[in-house]
Amino acid sequence: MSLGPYASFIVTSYAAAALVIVILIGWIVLDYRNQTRRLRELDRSGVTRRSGRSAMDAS
Amino acid sequence: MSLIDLANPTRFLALTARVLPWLAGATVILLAIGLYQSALAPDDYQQGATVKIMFIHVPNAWLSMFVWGVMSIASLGTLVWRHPLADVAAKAAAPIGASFTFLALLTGSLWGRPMWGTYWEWDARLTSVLILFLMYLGLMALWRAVDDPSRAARAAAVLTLVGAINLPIIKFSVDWWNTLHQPASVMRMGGSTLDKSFLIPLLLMAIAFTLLFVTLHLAAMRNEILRRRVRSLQMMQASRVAFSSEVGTGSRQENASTGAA
Amino acid sequence: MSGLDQGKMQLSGRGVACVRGGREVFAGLDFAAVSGEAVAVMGRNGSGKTSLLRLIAGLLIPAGGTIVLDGGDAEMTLPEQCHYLGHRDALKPALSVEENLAFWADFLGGERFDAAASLTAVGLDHAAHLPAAFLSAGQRRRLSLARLLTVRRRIWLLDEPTTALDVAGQDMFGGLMREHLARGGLIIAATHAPLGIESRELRIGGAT
Amino acid sequence: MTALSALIRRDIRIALRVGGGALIGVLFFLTVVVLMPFAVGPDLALLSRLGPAILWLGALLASLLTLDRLFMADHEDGSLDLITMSRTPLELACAAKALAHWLAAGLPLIVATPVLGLLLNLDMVATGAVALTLLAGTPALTFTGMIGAGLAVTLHRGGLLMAVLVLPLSIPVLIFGVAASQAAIVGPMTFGAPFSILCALSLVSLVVGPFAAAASLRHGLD
Repeated sequence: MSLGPYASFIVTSYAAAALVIVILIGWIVLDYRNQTRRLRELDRSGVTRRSGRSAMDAS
Repeated sequence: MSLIDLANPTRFLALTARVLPWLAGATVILLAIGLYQSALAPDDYQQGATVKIMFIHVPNAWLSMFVWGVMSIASLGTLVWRHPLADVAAKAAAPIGASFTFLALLTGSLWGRPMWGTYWEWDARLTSVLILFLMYLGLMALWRAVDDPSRAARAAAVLTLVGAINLPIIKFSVDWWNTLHQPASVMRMGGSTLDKSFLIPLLLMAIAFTLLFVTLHLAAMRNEILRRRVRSLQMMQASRVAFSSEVGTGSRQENASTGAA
Repeated sequence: MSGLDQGKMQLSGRGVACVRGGREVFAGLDFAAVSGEAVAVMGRNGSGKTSLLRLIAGLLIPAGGTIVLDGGDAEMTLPEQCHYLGHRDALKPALSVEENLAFWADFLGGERFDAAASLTAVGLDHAAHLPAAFLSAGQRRRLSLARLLTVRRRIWLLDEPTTALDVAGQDMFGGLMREHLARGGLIIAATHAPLGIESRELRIGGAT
Repeated sequence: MTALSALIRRDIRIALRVGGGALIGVLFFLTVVVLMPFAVGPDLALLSRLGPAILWLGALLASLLTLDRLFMADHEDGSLDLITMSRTPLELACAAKALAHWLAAGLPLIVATPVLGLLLNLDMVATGAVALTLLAGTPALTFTGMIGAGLAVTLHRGGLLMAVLVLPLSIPVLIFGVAASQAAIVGPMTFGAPFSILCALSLVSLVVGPFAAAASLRHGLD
């Protein structure tokens, strides 16, 4: 597979797409860890939810 | 799964946990096949190998509009049914949609560079995508500007729907503005005229990217639900502390026991 | 700093006049307060209680008369030796309880005391990491009080300090004020309700 | 010194958190610049000629319009009272607040300039010249705009009135900023002359701004 005279543009676009998607995935994974960690901390400090349903309505 | 199952955040979380690995797996497999097919695709007689950029530009351009559509439906959910899960869906979609729109812009300008000689041409299609990108950023700024998520959700929902109505008008105006100044657009992207050897990898990539969006969106929605849970728990913690200190003990055990009640 | 906890100190005003928006709020006001003493400024609405505090704090310029502090730190102006607790809390909702307090401690400077201990004293220790946006009005007031404890100033100017505080909060605050007076501090408080500690009354604008 | 760095850190932190406006300025800059071609047409040669002017106007509006809340927020929540009373001179506190604002809202504009230069068909040299002049000139804008922000507190009114008061004051910065970037791109002037005047304007405003803002804040107290 030869990419012709504009190979760098093709490679750059695929690389950029990969990079942006990896950043997106990384952000989502880190955010998930962050939120679960904070939930655990709150759990340890004794704050519990009244029920599963009300957590989102409370805000 | 019924709609009622989905409507409950806790059940939604459970469902997400079950579905996510499968979705991620399917995305990876489809993406691999799509990339393989794109690599095999022949060169275009006019554009040469640069046509390969199309295989990732078009899916991203498609998603930039599709995600706005998803947000518009979620916004209807926010405004009509006032369902918090709709808020969550709309908020989680915005940064993902903005990323895809950014990629559409970037790959579009890289695709155009060999043809135009510059990275950016005020081409009708790309310009419309740029405006869409700005609207995504504005929407994200709106989400960030308001502290109370349910209040932000209503404002963002109105903006999303207004955007959805306005986007075709903007597209039309930009097209008109563009033809006024330069008669022919250089970029060729008509779906029907495409050869089958391009169409199959393109479709595969489009489906793979859509699956990727669904996966990321579900994961981001889960994060958002957890974030709101943290927020409401923190608010409970704040009010609980005042209570315990008024009693005069201020001990953690006290908190735990009143919390269980 | 060494002379801060001993030595008598007197804050006095002579013939103080205040004009706001072209209207004379009060004139010819004389007052005096010595260290270890609390003065409760009383008067109906609009009699200039807040204005008097802001005059002492240097936030308003007197239309006449003088306000002097004898026995304070000679190197500092009067406002620099005062804590002012106004109607507004000077809190940023985006920052956490801790960050809010730490900022004022850093910015106001001078003799510092443990921020965590102050938060415990006002009953906010468990909320230290929470954003100030989550606090209720009473809790915001408590956080402002923590500022008075973290940064030591001898003169406290308090504007309706007990509003938004519940009964337990008022008790706690009474204890803090007593401690402050025992350390040789001086309190001037504008108030409608009884202050909760023994105090001398200064009635302004009451006659008319 | 700890007092000032604490103030700077606090302001930057607030600007970057939820509800802060640090990145909205960049978004505004982006939007204004993108709007221009719709008015002047997509002619790349024309756009690259107008480029420095468009970028400078965008940056000017973006950095001035985000300034009107510089003191207003602190005034509304009572922080300004405490800042006025403190041992830190009000002039220095004002300068610290302006510096924090520039770091949070002004620097991102300069970072965004190369991307916008691409949209306006500016080449590397031109983009570099505009970015450099913005780096030298935006402090002047922030510190001049700070005077308006101080007046906004005195007058209990922000927004457009402030823009009307401050925009005329920023004309010299605009003139020499655009002149320096044009000189770097097309000549015939040397880049150095207008650029050093631009730097001088920045230095003057670094001195004048805090004093004027502090004066108007002091007189605005009530």
